[in-house]
Amino acid sequence: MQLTYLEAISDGLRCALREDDRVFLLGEDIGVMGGAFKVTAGLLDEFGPERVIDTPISEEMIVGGAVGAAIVGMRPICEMQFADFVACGFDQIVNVAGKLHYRLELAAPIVIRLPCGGGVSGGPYHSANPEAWFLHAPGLKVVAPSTAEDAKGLLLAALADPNPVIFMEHKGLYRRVRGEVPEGPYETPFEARTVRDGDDLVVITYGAMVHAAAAAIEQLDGASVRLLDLRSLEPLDEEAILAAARECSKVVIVDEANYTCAIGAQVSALIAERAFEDLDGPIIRVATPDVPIPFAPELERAVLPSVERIRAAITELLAY
Amino acid sequence: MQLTYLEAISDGLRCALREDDRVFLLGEDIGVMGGAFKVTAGLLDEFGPERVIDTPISEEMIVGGAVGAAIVGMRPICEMQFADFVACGFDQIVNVAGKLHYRLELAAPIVIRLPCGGGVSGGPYHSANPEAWFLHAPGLKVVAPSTAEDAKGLLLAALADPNPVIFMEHKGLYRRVRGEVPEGPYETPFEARTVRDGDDLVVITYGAMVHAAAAAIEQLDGASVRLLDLRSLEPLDEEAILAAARECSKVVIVDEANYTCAIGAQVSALIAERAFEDLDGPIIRVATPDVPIPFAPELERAVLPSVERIRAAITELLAY
Amino acid sequence: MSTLPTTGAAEGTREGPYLELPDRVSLYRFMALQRAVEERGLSLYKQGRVPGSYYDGRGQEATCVGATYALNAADTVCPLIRDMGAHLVRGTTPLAILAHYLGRAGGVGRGRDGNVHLGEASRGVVGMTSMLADMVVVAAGMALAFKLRGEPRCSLAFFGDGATSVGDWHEAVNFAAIERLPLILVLELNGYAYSTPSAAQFPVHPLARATAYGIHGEPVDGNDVEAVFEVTRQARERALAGEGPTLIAAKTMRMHGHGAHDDARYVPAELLAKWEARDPLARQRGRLVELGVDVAAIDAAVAEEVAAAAQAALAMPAPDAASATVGVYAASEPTPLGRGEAPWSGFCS
Amino acid sequence: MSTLPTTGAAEGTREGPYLELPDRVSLYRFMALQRAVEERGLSLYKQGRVPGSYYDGRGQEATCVGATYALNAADTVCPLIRDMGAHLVRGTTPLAILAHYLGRAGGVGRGRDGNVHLGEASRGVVGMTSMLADMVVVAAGMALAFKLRGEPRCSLAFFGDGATSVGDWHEAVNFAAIERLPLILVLELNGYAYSTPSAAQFPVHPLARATAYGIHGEPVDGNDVEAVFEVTRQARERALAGEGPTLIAAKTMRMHGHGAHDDARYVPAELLAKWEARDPLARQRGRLVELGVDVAAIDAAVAEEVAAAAQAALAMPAPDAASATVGVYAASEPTPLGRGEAPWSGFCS
Ligand SMILES: Cc1ncc(C[n+]2csc(CCOP(=O)(O)OP(=O)(O)O)c2C)c(N)n1
Ligand SMILES: Cc1ncc(C[n+]2csc(CCOP(=O)(O)OP(=O)(O)O)c2C)c(N)n1
Ligand SMILES: [Mg+2]
Ligand SMILES: [Mg+2]
Repeated sequence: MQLTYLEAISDGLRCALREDDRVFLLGEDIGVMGGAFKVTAGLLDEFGPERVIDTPISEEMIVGGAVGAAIVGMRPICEMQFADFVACGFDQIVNVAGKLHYRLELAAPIVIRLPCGGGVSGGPYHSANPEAWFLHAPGLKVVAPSTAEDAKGLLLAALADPNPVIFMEHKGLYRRVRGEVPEGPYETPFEARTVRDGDDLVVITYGAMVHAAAAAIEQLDGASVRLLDLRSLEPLDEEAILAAARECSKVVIVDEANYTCAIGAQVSALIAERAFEDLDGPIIRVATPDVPIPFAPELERAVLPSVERIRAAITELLAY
Repeated sequence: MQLTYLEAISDGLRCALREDDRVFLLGEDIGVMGGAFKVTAGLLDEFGPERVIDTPISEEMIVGGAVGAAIVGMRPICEMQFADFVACGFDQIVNVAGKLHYRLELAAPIVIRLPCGGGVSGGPYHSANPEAWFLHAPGLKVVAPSTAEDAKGLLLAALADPNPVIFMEHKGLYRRVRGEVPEGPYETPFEARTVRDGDDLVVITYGAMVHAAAAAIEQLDGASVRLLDLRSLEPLDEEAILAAARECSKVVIVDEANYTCAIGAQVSALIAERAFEDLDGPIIRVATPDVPIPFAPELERAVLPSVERIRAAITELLAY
Repeated sequence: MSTLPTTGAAEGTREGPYLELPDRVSLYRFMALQRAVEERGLSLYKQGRVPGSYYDGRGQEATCVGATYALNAADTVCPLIRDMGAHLVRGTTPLAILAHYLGRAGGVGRGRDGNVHLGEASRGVVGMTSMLADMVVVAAGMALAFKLRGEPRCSLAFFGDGATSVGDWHEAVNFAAIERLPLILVLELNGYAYSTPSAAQFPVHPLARATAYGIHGEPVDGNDVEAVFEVTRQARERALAGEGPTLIAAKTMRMHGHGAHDDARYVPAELLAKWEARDPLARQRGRLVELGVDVAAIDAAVAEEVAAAAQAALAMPAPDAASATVGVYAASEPTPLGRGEAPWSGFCS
Repeated sequence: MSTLPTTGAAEGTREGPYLELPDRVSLYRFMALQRAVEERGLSLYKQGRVPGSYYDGRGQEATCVGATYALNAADTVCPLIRDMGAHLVRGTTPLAILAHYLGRAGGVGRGRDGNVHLGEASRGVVGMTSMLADMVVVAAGMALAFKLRGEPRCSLAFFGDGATSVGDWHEAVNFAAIERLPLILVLELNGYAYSTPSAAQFPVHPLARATAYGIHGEPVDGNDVEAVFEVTRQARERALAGEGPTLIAAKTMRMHGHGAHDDARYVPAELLAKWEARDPLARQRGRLVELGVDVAAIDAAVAEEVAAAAQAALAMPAPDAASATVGVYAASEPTPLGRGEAPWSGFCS
């Protein structure tokens, strides 16, 4: 079936709620309202208020409550109304959920959905890409789909995973991206995907930047540029990254997240350590500078990695 | 005067409280108790309960309260009892303090002291090195002294800075490191420091790992190995890093923090992008793997970067 | 502490009835201004000229205007989503607000932040973050500074019923109660937090928490601007007398959806009808008409002012893209907020 | 929901006096065991054999033992710093605890966590994080699952007076109150949070918060193990009857410093003397002696058990360094905590 990215996530949630009675949803305004973005629209009607639970505005409680329910056998899916609010539930994620298995041999199979990303004039508090915080904290998995098919498949794989998984769903893709999505349950592996092949240079990215990078590559003529969509940031598909770097010898990495200590830095460092000999040029990063995401479109466009900036980086590196 | 690292911090606090009546301290058990590590011992007696304020166990309140006081003209210094608890005050740091100036042209000159680091059998909740979280969040400065002199000088410089500064003070250095510390107020610039010169290879690190790296270098014979102590992680002294990488052509980066998305990744990526042509080998990272810090000495030693691991990395790279 | 403000506080106490006719007119005018500015913003939003999303405080004007009007120039304010009237009382102009909505360089937020995220530091106002309850903590911190310096100032934070569920709210109120800080807490009990009814935010009327924290609690009709003024004025007196925080629970109703994107079909029509009849502007208009005030003239002046402001705002340039990365850090010694030099408050100036 | 436990709950209700003689003896024995284990741990610590820092619950044994004893096998417990007795009641052995202190592979924490950070999942116990109030939230989440599945189980969280200041505490209690979750909240009012006296944690007795959250509040002498048992038993009945959470405020005293490194000179000597006279073990011992129980024999048995456990613990190997990075992630479908198969609780087995 043809679904938008948003519909694919909704479909994944519906699938999960139908298939497994341990699954329930926990979040703010996810019931009658269907969530700020309507991702959970209709689910209250189908599954009732015991499986689609509207909470008070209490992010620590949402996350920690999910952990508690998970360790006694449930499979909660939490929604942060915007990814930005995850800072308010931070402690329960990094200190409770992330460390549980290592310390206590207790697993917390929870999924935390973070509607993330910029490009919608959300301003400093509704545009976050906070994945790096969770990549730096041990014990958490982090996935970030770029397509409708992967959105559903990664969500269901996240749910099947016995660990806490942060699910980065990009608001900017909700209605902009659409594609063929299999009916019923299926799982997308936590591995990178080659979006297009090529061997002069590889662009490594994930989430909404996959589309920006694809557009940038389209505009080049002649060059054989590979595009790698990481899909999963933790586990990080190091093999796929290193293989691409070795085969292409030139690497551009794109993050929508703020520059410093983003996953792009980690990917670059990985390549600089393990594929150094095969490199034919510097590893180039394109990222949002270390600035809160401004509201006005003119300013926001100036900070988010654009098709033009990505293209310029590719062109320059190809010429190196 | 000869002071321990801990005494140097105490002296810095005393200096600040004496010099500037806008300065006050905010934290848990910092009064009568003098803090969990006695860093603030004696300050309540000298300055009274209005300048050394014991708060309830409320980390968001400590940070956000400091921001509030700062924007009306005070100069608060917050203490987290252990760096680990900063996760409980996370939102106020990243969303209030960090974004204030960009959004509102309001400055929040606060200092947040984080007693950090492992090596003392603190276990998963008393060993954190969380600096990367704050490096990834815009608007915060982060410093991490390795010596007694820098501990006092960076503290006073942090206090003089009109921005929120995260001050990483390493518990393991408190009583282990001692040195000559100037009397009275002085400021250490937010710049890297060359601890020892060399041109075959440079080890880049900060905090407690400066001492581990120095010990590793001591054990080598013959090789000319430079040691760069970053001291400030934000601002990051990119010039000093790039100059060292270019001059030495081989780079080992050491983080005590967990591996993924640590500042070491950022430094590596910076070099891989901007000093690529001068590199004579892969950029090697030594870091704590992505694991909560275990309690038992046998386990903790196995995860923290040791003198041996650092030496092995240097030796291997020198031989490259 | 020589660098601290000494002006602007404590005076402004009058004998007898606090609100004289010009005040009562002002209160009405600020409410009318809020409604007109927000209506204009909404229509600009519907025309597609306002980026992002759009929120207003329709029906809640009395709470933010009445409470802010009771403050002194040197006091500080943390408005929230529904409190555009607070900015207006403090002197932020309709032009600056409309330009802010539009994301223009000359707007309050200089294009960096939009919709209800605004605040002019020079007027003692701290622009809200989105994270609800953040600002209650910041307000407590300001109050702490006032107490430590012995200044006759207080800080005031507005927040919704939903915000009371956030942990930060508790940490701030508990600390402020322990320290008996000069803090005024204005709870806007508007029945909903987004789509979530108040009953799903707290099982007991939150005024009961005042008792549990040992602070003064005060219910008030949040749609009566003069009543809100009066309880806030008293709260301020208590704050300055060292009696600690007051929790004012202003009963009101959010008459629009959470934002312009929200049709609020989850709100029963009868409830809206009931509250429509309690419109805060109508109530104050009634009082003024009885006193012989030419309210129509005020309305006309307000409409004209806002229309002109909208024109001027639309003519303003967008922010310069090159400025997008400037100013993440402060470069020099900051100017503390709200030095109390300017008599911007309608009442205690 | 076919995969869920069906055993172990609801039964265990007796007519008449709940505590029969064997129970009363058990309560004493668990308290004596806690004290003996913790004293042994302390002396090992002073000998330099326990890494890191060291904490005990001296003087507070009655609260954790009495409350945990009132739980059923299928219920879950989140102990905190002073609650070693809770682990013992659930069946964790002195050997496993002493080996845990020592950081041995065979200790509860397998060397990964130390001192009071422990909990055996198989016994329905969740080991505490350090971040105070974290576990109150987790306990609420477990209670939510029990309610959703209609299971006759409850969860119980212990916490100190200091922990009530953390925002998470408020978020958890508010949510549990709204949802009327089967949750028992045991507040250990021991006068201090580290060096900070209770009066600096809350301006009003925190039991007042029960009213503000609309939950049942119950003060109890935290040094009377039978009294604590009884209020917890009643709280459990309310929880299972759908009446929601109970906040039990157990008045007690921390008789040692916060940790072994803390000489607690900030605690007045008279206060300690007063509470020394109210020692919970002495109180229960008195009752048993009156009933003709040979308490000295129990004490001797406990001493012997703990001495043997210490010997055995010291003989255990350190964890294998190669295991340090193993198990950050779970590899397979987890076993839910506390399935209720084992009759570990002294009372409601
Ligand atoms: C910590 C946090 N979580 C979630 C949100 C998303 N959010 C924005 S407004 C809102 C409802 C606010 O309700 P209330 O506090 O009652 O204010 P009102 O809108 O009624 O004025 C929510 C959930 C937020 N802003 N902050
Ligand atoms: C969120 C958080 N902040 C700070 C600490 C450091 N800390 C450990 S125990 C303690 C005092 C605890 O007091 P209380 O809750 O009363 O428990 P008690 O020790 O009296 O049993 C503090 C401040 C912590 N564990 N968690
Ligand atoms: Mg509301
Ligand atoms: Mg206590």
